[in-house]
This record gives sequence, C-alpha cells and structure tokens, in this order.
Amino acid sequence: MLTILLDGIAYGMLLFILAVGLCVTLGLMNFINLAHGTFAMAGGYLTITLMQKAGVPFLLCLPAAFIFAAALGLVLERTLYRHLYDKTHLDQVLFSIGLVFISIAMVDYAYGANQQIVNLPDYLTGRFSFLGASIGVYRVFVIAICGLLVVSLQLALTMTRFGSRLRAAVDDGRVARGMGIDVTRIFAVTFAVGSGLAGLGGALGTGIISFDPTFPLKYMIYFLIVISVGGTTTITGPFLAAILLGVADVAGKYYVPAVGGFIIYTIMVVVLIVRPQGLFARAAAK
Amino acid sequence: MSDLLQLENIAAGYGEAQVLQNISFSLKEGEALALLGRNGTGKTTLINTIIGLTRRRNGTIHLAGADITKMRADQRAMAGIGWVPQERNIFRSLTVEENITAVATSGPWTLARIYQMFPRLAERKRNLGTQLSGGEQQMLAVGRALALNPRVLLLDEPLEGLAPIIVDELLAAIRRIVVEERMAAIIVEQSARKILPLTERAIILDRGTIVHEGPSPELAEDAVRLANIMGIAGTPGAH
Amino acid sequence: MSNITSPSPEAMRARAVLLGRSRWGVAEIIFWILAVACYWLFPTKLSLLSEIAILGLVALSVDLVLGYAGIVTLGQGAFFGIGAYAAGLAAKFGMGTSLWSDPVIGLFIGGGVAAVIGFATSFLVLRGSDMTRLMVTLGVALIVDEVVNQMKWLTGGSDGLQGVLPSAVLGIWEFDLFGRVAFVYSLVVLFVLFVIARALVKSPFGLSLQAIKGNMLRTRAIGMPVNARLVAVYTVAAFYAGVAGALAAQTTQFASPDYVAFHRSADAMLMLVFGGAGHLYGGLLGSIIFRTMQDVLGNITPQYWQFWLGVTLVALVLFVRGGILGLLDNMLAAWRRKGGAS
Amino acid sequence: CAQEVVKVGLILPMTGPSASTGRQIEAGARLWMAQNGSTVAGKKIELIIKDDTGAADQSKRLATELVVNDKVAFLGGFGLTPLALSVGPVATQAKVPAVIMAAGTSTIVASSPYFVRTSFTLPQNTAPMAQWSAANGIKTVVTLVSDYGPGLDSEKAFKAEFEAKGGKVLESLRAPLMNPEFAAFLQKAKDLKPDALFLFVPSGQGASLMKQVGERELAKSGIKIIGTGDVTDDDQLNGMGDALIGMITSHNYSAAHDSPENKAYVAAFLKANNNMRPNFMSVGGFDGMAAIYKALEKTKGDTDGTKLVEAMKGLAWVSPRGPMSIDPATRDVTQNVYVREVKKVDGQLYNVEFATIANVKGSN
Amino acid sequence: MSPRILLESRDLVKRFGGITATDHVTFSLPEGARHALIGPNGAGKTTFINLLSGVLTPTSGEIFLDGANVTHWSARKRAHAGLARTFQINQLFADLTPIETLMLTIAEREGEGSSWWRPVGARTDFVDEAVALLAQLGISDIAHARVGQLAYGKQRLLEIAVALAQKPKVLLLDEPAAGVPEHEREQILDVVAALPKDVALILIEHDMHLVFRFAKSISVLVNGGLFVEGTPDEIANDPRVRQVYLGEEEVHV
Ligand SMILES: Nc1ncnc2c1ncn2[C@@H]1O[C@H](COP(=O)(O)OP(=O)(O)OP(=O)(O)O)[C@@H](O)[C@H]1O
Ligand SMILES: Nc1ncnc2c1ncn2[C@@H]1O[C@H](COP(=O)(O)OP(=O)(O)OP(=O)(O)O)[C@@H](O)[C@H]1O
Ligand SMILES: [Mg+2]
Ligand SMILES: [Mg+2]
Repeated sequence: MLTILLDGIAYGMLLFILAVGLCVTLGLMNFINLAHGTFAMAGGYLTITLMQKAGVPFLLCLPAAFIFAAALGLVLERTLYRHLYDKTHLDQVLFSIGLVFISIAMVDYAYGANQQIVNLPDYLTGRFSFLGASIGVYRVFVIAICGLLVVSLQLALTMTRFGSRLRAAVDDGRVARGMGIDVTRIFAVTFAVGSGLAGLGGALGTGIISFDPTFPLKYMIYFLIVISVGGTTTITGPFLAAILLGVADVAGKYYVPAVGGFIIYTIMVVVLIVRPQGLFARAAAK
Repeated sequence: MSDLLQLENIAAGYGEAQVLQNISFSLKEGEALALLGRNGTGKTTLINTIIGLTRRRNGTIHLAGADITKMRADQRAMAGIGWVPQERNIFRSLTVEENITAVATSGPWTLARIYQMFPRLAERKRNLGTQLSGGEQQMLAVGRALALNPRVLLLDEPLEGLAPIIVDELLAAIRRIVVEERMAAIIVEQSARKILPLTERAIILDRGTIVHEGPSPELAEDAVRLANIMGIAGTPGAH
Repeated sequence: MSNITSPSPEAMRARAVLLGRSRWGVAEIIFWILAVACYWLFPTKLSLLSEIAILGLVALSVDLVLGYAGIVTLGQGAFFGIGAYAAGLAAKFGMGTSLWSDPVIGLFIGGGVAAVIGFATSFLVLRGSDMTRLMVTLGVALIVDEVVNQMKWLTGGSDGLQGVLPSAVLGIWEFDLFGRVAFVYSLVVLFVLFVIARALVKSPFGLSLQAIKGNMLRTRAIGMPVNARLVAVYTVAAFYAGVAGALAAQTTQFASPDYVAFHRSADAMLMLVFGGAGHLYGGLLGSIIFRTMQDVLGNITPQYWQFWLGVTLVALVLFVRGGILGLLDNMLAAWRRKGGAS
Repeated sequence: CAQEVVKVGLILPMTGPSASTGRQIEAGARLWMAQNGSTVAGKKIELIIKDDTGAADQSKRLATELVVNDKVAFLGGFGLTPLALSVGPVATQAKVPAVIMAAGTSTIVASSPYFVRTSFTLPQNTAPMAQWSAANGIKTVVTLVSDYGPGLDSEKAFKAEFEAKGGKVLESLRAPLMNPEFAAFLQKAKDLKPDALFLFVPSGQGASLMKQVGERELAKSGIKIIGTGDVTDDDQLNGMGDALIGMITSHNYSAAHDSPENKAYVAAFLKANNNMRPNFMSVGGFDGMAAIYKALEKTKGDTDGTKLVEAMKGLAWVSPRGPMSIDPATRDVTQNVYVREVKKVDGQLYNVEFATIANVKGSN
Repeated sequence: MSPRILLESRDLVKRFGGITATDHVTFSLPEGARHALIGPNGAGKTTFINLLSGVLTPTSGEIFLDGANVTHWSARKRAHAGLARTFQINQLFADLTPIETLMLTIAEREGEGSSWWRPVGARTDFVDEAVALLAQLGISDIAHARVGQLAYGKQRLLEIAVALAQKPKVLLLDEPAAGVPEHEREQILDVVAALPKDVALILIEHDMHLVFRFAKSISVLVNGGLFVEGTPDEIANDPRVRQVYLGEEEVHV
C-alpha cells in the first residue's frame, strides 16, 4: 500500500523532472516549445557519453548536463528561437517540431537507433525500508532533487523582481521594452535556464529509463499532460499534478489493471474540463 | 544647448508603411509640449518613434546631448524616457503593485509617492491588471511611467477616461512635476482646451508632418486659428 | 422619405467586393485541373496521390476547426480512426456483397459515426485556452486509441482490422492494385467535400467562425450563439475526418490502431500549418508538399529524411509568414512589383 | 552485356520507435549479399530499402509501389505484425513472395499464400521456456507481457505449456505497449510471491524493463526472472548491467551461439557495422536473403512468384542461429530453440546457450 | 399612464472577493430614456453595464428586460431580446473588415447568421444597410480595410456602428467617445440621438460637455451604490456631486 504510494510519487517525480524545464519555457514564457524533449535528450546523451566513454562520475554529470543543455538552449535561442516569440502558437509548434525532427536524425546519426543505458553508481542503487515499505534509493534521490528545485524556482519567481519582469515581458513584449525591460536578455536567460533544467531532467532520467533518438517524441505527451493539468502559471502546480498523475497511474495499474491505460488521459480530460486553466493555476489569473 | 530631447528630420512608420516625414523639434528641460492633431495623423506614431517602437527610416534623436537614435526601446527607457501608452497596456498577469515595481528605478518617484498621488491604486494594489476599471488602468499607466523616474515623460492621451475631478488633479500634478522637478513632458490630447493652458508650446500634426508649431497661449486664445490649423469644422471649447 | 432609391456607388462597390470573395479564381481552377491531370502525369504514384488526397481531406477538416474557428485541435486523428474502423467494419461484415460493403455507403457510415462522436465530444472544447483545447482534444484521441486497443474482439487490437474488402465503387469500379480507382475515387470525394467546405466558409456561418476566433466577447454581445456554432463546425469537421478515415480504410483495405494514433493528428495539424491555416487550400498544399517531400527524401535517405524535413519546417517558419500559401503570396507580390517596375 | 536484374524490396521501420529493428535487418541482409555476391543464377540482385516508419498504411503503399513500379520479385522485411498483415493482400494479388524477417505473431503466414517466414514466432520461442521452468522446480509463475499481439501470443503459449506440465500461472499481467513505467506491475508480481516472473517485451524495450526489475530487487526476494530472448536482446544486453547475470531466457538466436557459422557471422557483422552486435532481427534479414537466393537458384532464375514460393517450401540450411528450414506445409520457420543464461564472457554480457530444443515448428 | 419600463435592476449586487463593485443598485429605465451614468473612476459603472448585458453574473439581485426576468440569461439571449452595448475598451474583430463586421451583426440580428450555403454578400439588403451605417458614422472610406490596422478613433466609431446595427431596444454606451477627437464626439452623439424615440439609452461618459448635452436624466454612482439621481440641472448644482466627481469642471446645462 505505502509502497504503491511511494512508487507513484516517484513516478510522478520522473514525469516532473522531465517536464520541469517546460514549466519555464512553455509555462512562464508562453512559448509552445515541443522541442523540450530535445534538450532533455541532450542532457541524457551527454550523461551517457560522459559515463560510458570518459568514466565521469554520475553526480558530476548532472551539473554538466545542466550547463550543456543551457548552453545549447542559449545558442538556439539567440539564433533561432528569438525570431519566434511574436509568431503564433501554431508557428511555434511547426518550428519546434522541425527542431525535434532534426535532433532525432542527428542523434541517430551519432549514436545509432538503439537504446542507450547507463548504470548508476552503487550508492544510488538498491532499496531501503521506510515505515515497512521499501523504496529504491534512486527514487528517493530524485524526489529530493525535485523538491529542492520546486522550492528554489518558486522562490526565484515570486520573491524576486525577475519573475514579474518576465511575466511583463511575456504579457506584452513591446510595451515591456518601452518600460525599460530588457526583454531580449530576460528571455535569453529564462530560455537557457529552462533548457538547462530539461537537460538536468534528462540526466536524472537516465537512471530510470533508457534513451533512444525518438525520446523527444515519445515523452512529449507526458510533458504536456503534466504542464496542462498543473497549470502554467506556477512551478508548484505541475509539481503537484505530477504527483497526482504518478500516484493515480501506478495505483490504477496495480488495483484495476484493465483500465490502467486510461487513467492518466481521463484525469487530464476531466481536470481540464472542470478547470481549464489547470488544477493548481493561480485562481485569479485569466 | 539645454535641449533635453531633440528630433531631427525624423521619418518613421510601420513595416512598409511610412507614417511620419520630416519631423524636427526639440524640447527643453522643464518644458511641456502639447502634441495635437486629428485622428490618425500620427501622434501615437511619433510618441512610439521617440520610445523606439516603430521602424525609423530617417533622422536622429538626441536625449540630453547623447545620440539615442540607435538605441533599443528598453535602453531609451532606462536613459530617461517614460511612456504612457494610448491603450494603457497594463501588464495583465501582474498585480497593480507588480506593474509598478517591475519597472521601477530609484529616484524621487517611489511606490509610496505614486500611491499618494493615486490613493485608488493603493486600495487596489493586489488586483491583477485586468481587474481594474478603465480609469484605474489609466492611473496605473501614469504611475508606472513615473516609477521609471524619467527625464522626459511621453503621455499619449493620459486624460482619456478619467473623471473630471481626477483630470484636474492629474493636470495639476503634471504641471507641478514639470515645474518643480524639471521633467519635460509631451502630452498628446484630443481636447486642446484642456492642455494648452498647461503647456508652453504646441505642435500640430497633419498627415504625418508638423503643420504648426508655436506657443500654446497664442493658440489657446485664438480658437479660430486653432480650428483652421487643425482643419476642424466646429469650434472646440465653445458652447 | 422613401427608401426606394437605387443603391449608392459605395453599396455597389461593397456588394462587388463581398461577392467577389466567393468567386472561383483562376489559380483555384488551375489547381483542380492539375489535380486531375496527376492521373496521367504520375501514373506510377497513384497510391501516394490518393493518400495525399486523403491527408488533404483531414487537413481540410482541421482547417475548419483551427484555421477558421480557432480551436486548436490535436484530436482529428481520433475521428479519422473512428471513420476508418466504422467503414472498415461495415465492409468486413458486408463481406463484399451486401449494401454495407458499398464504398459510398461506407463513407457515410464512417463520416456519420465520427460526426456523432464529434458532436458528443464537442462540448469539451468550448472553453479554455489554446493549450487547454490542444490537450483536451489530444486526451480524447488518446482515449479512443486505448479503446481501439482494448476492444480486440471487434477491432483486432494492435494487429489491426484485417479482411476489409469493400465492393466496387458504385458497383462498377473495382479497386485495382495500381490505385487508379482509389485515386479517382479519393479525388472526387475530396473535391465534393471541398466545394461544400468552400461554400461554408464564405457564408455568414463561415464569417461568424472567424469572428468567434477573433473575439468571443463581442460575438456574444451581438447575439451570436457561439457554442452552437462551435459545436456545429466541430461536428462537421469530425464528419470530414471520418470520411477521410473511411476512404483510407477502403483504399488500403485495413485499419490499424496507427490510424488513431497521436501522430495522425499531429501530422494533420503540421500539414495545415505548413501549408497555411485559414485558407482551405493551405491544408491541401501542405499535404501535397509535406508528403511528397517525405516520399522523395525517404527514397534518398531512408534513415535521415527526418533531418531534411525538420530543416524545411524550421526554415519555413523563420522566413515566411503563413506557410506555403504565405510564401506563394510573397512571391506573387514580388513578381508584381518587378513587373510594375519594368 | 546487360545482366537481368532481380529486385528485392525490403520494407522496414528505419525511423521511429522500431528503427533499431530496421537497421539490424538491413545490416543482416547486406551482409548476406556481401558474403555471397550479388549474382544468383545469372541474375543480378538489387536491394531496395523503404522506410515505413512503423505505420501499416505506409507498408502497404510501399509494397504496392514496389510491386507495380519497381516490379520487385520479392518483398521482405516487416518489422511488426500489423505491418506484415497489411501487405498480405498485396502479395496475394500480385503473386509476389513476401519474406517475413521480423514480425512474430503466429497467424501472419496463414494470411497469404505468398508469405514465408525466416524470423521466429512467439509460441515457438516461448514454449521451451515453459518446459524448462516446469522441469527445473518452478511451480508458480506470474507473466508480464506487453499488451499487443505478440505479447498475448507469448502469454498464451507460456500458460498453455506450463500448466500442461503441471505448473500454475498465478496472474497474467499486461503492460501498455508504450509505457516507460513498470513499477505497478513489478510490485504486483513481487507481492504475489511466485517462483518465477516470466517477461516479454518487444525488442528495444528490454533495457527499461530490466532496469526497473533490477531496482525492485525481485531476484533478492527469491523470484527467478525468466523470459523470451527479446528481453535480453543482444543489441542492448551489454549495456543493461550486471544485474541481469543469471537470467534465463529461451530464444532462437544468440550472438554467443557456438558454431563456426555464427563466429564468422558475428565477426563480419561487427566489422561492417561499426561494432554493433547482431541480434535476432539481423539473422532474420540474413536468412531471409538466404531463402531468396536459394529459391532463385532452385528456379534457375525464374522469377515467377508462385514458383519461387514453391521453391522456398522445404528449403533447409545451416544459419548462424543453427539448423533451420522452411516448413513446406505452413511456409513458417522450423528451427532449434535454445535455453540460455546471461553470463559475462570476456567482460561482456552474453546469452550463453545451455540447452537445445531441436526443430521447433513456427506454427501448425 | 406611465411609460413602459424597458430595463430594470432590483437590489443588484456584485462582489469581486472583498470588493463590492455594485452595491444594491435598484434602477429602472423607461422607454425612450436618454440617461447618463456618471461617477468616479472605479465606481462600478462598467461593472453595472456588464451585469445588465450578461457579461458578468450578479452575486445577488435581479434584472428585468422588457418585463422578462433575464437575470440568468446569457449575453447572447439578451442581445436577441433587444439589448446592445458598446465596450469601454474596443472589442472588435481585428481580422475582418468593417463591412464584414456589420454584415455579420445584421445577419445575426435577422437570424441568418447560421446560413451556410449562400455567400456573405448575397443579401444585398444587408449590404446596403451596412454601407449606410458606415456612411452615417463617417467611416465609409475604411469599409474594406482590416479593422486591426485602423487608427484608434476609427475603431471607436465602428464599435458604435456595431451596436447600432443590432437595432436595439436598449442601448448601453460605455464611454463611446473616449479616444474620439473632440469635434467628432458630437457627431457620434448625434447619430445616437437620431435613434428612434422609443429606444432607451444609457451613456457612461466622463466628458461632461457631452453628458449634459445628451442626458435628460442622470444617475451618479459612487462606490458601487447609487449616490443621487436627478435631472441634469439638479446634478450640476448638487454640491456633493461636485465634491466627489465634478471638481472645478464647468458644466453647461
Ligand atoms: N500597426 C500599424 N500598422 C500599420 N499602420 C498603422 C499601425 N498603427 C497605426 N497605423 C497607421 O498610422 C497612421 C497614424 O496612426 P496613429 O495611431 O499614429 O494616429 P494618431 O494620431 O495617434 O490617431 P488617434 O487620435 O486615433 O490616436 C494611421 O493612418 C494608422 O492607420
Ligand atoms: N474582475 C475583477 N476582480 C476584482 N475587482 C474588479 C474586477 N473588475 C472590476 N473590479 C473593481 O471593481 C471596481 C469597479 O470597476 P468598474 O470597471 O465597474 O468601474 P467604472 O465605474 O467603470 O470606472 P471607470 O470610470 O474608471 O471605467 C473597480 O474598483 C475595479 O477595480
Ligand atoms: Mg493615437
Ligand atoms: Mg468603466
């Protein structure tokens, strides 16, 4: 019983860690960045390469993946993405799917089509008991990192002026510029952070799932579900949504396997009908 | 030499369309300028060109002697240009207070002072931008521009939608700011009679060019002339 | 004063302008002539061409919902799949003999069932932002996908529905291996539905959809039944997608869960945006170019065609506004300017 | 002088989730041609590869085009069951033999008289696992398979064989095909405390599954992990980690198969493919080409489809996987199935074969 | 016989969280009324109009339109029953042209909005009516331009044209002249005043010149509640109104 709950939370955290970067680019910047998975994949493949080829310790790979993906994000933002902020959502979809296709082919070219796996260091494998239930060490590790991320991101957004300047820039970039907000820089920094988080998510993901070139498409639906159920105005929303979805999915498959496959989708549809802005969106926001 | 803002031979527009041609004028510290003209003659376009949000095709702009022609809008704002857009453009997902603090720089205009000027904003400080009445949005737009502590204030129809009693107060306040704090201001207004008494000079635009430039009191006294220049049939302000 | 005067010059002009918009243009006529000519121009590519016609029909259906009414949808694949399975099952159990396996009746069955489901789910997309609608339609599609997978006894589950043997079209034309009948049949169906869609979007109904897309608050204030309009167009679009699915099932003679899958919906939307949304022809052009590129690139480099497709998408968005149609517009304008200068 | 060309059209998933299947088969087929020359019975063989992205309507369209436009003498490939099934009517109508080199649901071959299979079927590969389990002290089993055709085939075959031999299947779990998370199923299996857990997931998903099996420490709680060789796919096995050591599977091919033919095959394959290890998909492609060559030899270059299918019936040869033949009655593959254990050999993980069940029929 | 009451609110309340934007407003509007609603910024004028027109639902209280209780009717249904309004901030269709906007409105009024087989221009009587309306507001020149690219003032005029095209029984005008140049403001009100005598009008406006030129009766709203009602004369000379709203403004009645 408790094990199922913990497993559900851990699964939710996996969803969240993969989606957290998207909370930033899609949620805060209002950019439909379907290429989010590409940045996560960059972090994942970097980790795989560093560990397999260079023997870099896993824990060092995490910050490396963040920095690598952030740098990649920054470069792409400066060269390509910045031309798309004032285009329609549909253009953004088309553009970012294009990037996904490109990245799939490139990774395929470099690494081949088969699954890539890393083996975690011993101190992160194994299980330990907790109130009579047992849970994997790595899952606890992921839960802890997610918790930390949520708190720090949420603080950064609500307690600093950066958050409100960012939202102003998203609301009306033209006027924000006229009010002295350096929209260009704010977007670049935010996009880099979002991409970096995606990379970190990918790196952490290597501990649970395997990577192949179709990763950005395969997980896209999951990212989007977490964000839409959680609402796009906060970081805590998707965090709680991820937990809810994870627990419901795992519990559903455990107790009623026949309908297990429907659960996540049904929750999503029901939530969005009852609360179109997402379950945990700021009530006041339109 | 004490020109604070100087436009020379400006031509600008949107995309392919050119709206303004040959605009030259200057503004001194502590001077208020009325920008008049009929609908669609390019007043807003001129304001937007000064702040740097149109496509400039020709000419230069100087602020306090420095060439700001090539600067981006946000750099110009930081260099000392405050802007009240015609459509107010309150940031909708920010609260009233955030709308001000997000753009504020240090200077005499603090949050407290803005609230003091518009007590209504203090009462509504937690409302989101979209949850304000039209007039409250207008007050916030003015407050937000002041929070930048600019040297030049560009006000695009700032009186629109304000109650008469607030209009009086705001006009008095602008007057005070210009005189006491040596801020310069360009005020766009549809109703000349409200702002001519307040300004030293007036510019009248027609089809994107300056068709008249002169002291405000002169225009204010000579209603017929004003009407002629602006191409207005009726006589404004007369009942 | 009496009102019985001849209309003013302005009124005459306005009448001309408004009616002019629904007149068939030269470019349009050329487009359809070329479409017919394809039968002789590309005799070896007829099955690809009928697939393009079918995809074009799906993109057209997305255009009605997305391009005109502004409802972002990632769920059109569900209606396509439902249409395919409905028509496929009808043909299968009609055993190639009874009326049920008649292809034309199959189209109505496919479209009809899809329309019923479209109507039932249309109420879910009346509220919310782009993102919400995107996800709700996607969610519905994923659920349909899962249902198809689970109902193995009926649908054949993940192995797909086999043994779909539609009888000859109108009892005359048997489907042949070369895809000749399939192409002509698909093109005719596409054209008929296109003409109806064309009338639809040029009518007050179509205009009201564009208005809803532009400003809901105002449409309600002028007394427009916004929800009824959205339900109507969503249902019609579901019918279109269902017919396309039925066509697919009949011409390929099977249906598989892949027909309901997420990428169907995504492709349909991509093709539409690629071609240019909100002009009817965008979806058609998009599917022609998108699919042809995929085929050509896939033959050159079966492993890495996605790369070049991706590059094209990115370049198109960066350099052109409004997809392929936007590009054509720009080129036409440039050509005119040059012509005027010389 | 112009040599007459015989075209072979392979329809494979080269992109998308099943891309690795396509790559392995293509590499296997090309290796056969490299080793055996491109001329058979005086005719030049030309290989055409088409990417169907794993979508059945594409497989069907490509098959039609290959038949109508390219006039291929053989179709081949087919990464997944629905992809093969969709091509059946085309093969029948055009009378072109279609060689199934991957798809593993037992019923496919019966759907067209022009289908011939050189891969394997799931019942074929599964039943030996059940026999071995029953014979080795395993009394209770929980099965966990992917919820689609081959998975259900495998689940059914295991249960039938295992219960016929006196064992008991406690629960049959099915995980959605596209699913990154197995926690709920594995925990359920663990809670049921069977003697063994039988696993089947398609090639490519084994890594994720085994990662979570390892994490849940099922082996530590006394549950033996068994399955078909799809789970311990050679393509990925080496990366899956030492946790897999000791896992028992049954399958028709292992890269560690001990025969001169296989040694040569593996060495050549590694060399030609940038050190990618061949898996069971690759031998499907390799032997598919073998069947095509042998059939052409038998007909002396006659490309009449019906004659070619006739020629393939009863073909028998020694493949890298061991002896194999095409059942003349069913056109399905008959081959040895091996029971294997994951072991470390020269620092690399391999499926080391330790028991052989000879001449298992693909379908009957 | 007292004139027919076209629009009425009883004890209407609207709260936004802690803010009471409309505070027990009981109000009635007879046939042919020329009524002005004034009050300080944020007094609740727009909110009151939003309640009447069905954009917002009241917290409590009731609304009657021509005798029918419409409190729970949708905005659409109220529009069909003869209620039209303009918005304080333009609400137009940026991608359509003015003529299309009006065609749409007229078609909707005549119940032809869902006709789908005939092209938009087929009803020539609608076209003529739309053209006439544009001429009436002096914006014939921009009939075929994209609304989104019009100067603000022109959009303002179109906003009013749309409401007029509905041929309403009751018309609510929320600062219709805002952003319109002074000399054109009177033109707007002249158009409005030329509406049939039995149409009831409510005007919200901060331009006292217009208000006192137009109104036959005036209500002053303060802090959500009705502060005073009276003839223009009474209001102009009410010291309390001067204190909370008019200030030094010269008012010519
Ligand atoms: N975004 C735009 N794109 C193209 N043309 C525009 C745009 N905005 C304004 N214009 C055009 O530029 C001209 C000047 O408009 P502008 O808004 O500057 O006038 P204005 O004097 O401020 O009028 P108003 O009194 O109505 O505010 C108008 O003809 C208008 O149609
Ligand atoms: N959605 C909302 N949430 C919270 N408060 C709101 C909301 N909408 C309006 N308000 C508040 O209700 C009050 C009344 O607003 P309303 O727009 O009705 O004023 P108004 O009389 O039209 O003012 P103005 O003359 O400035 O347009 C204002 O103080 C406003 O801040
Ligand atoms: Mg203006
Ligand atoms: Mg208001």
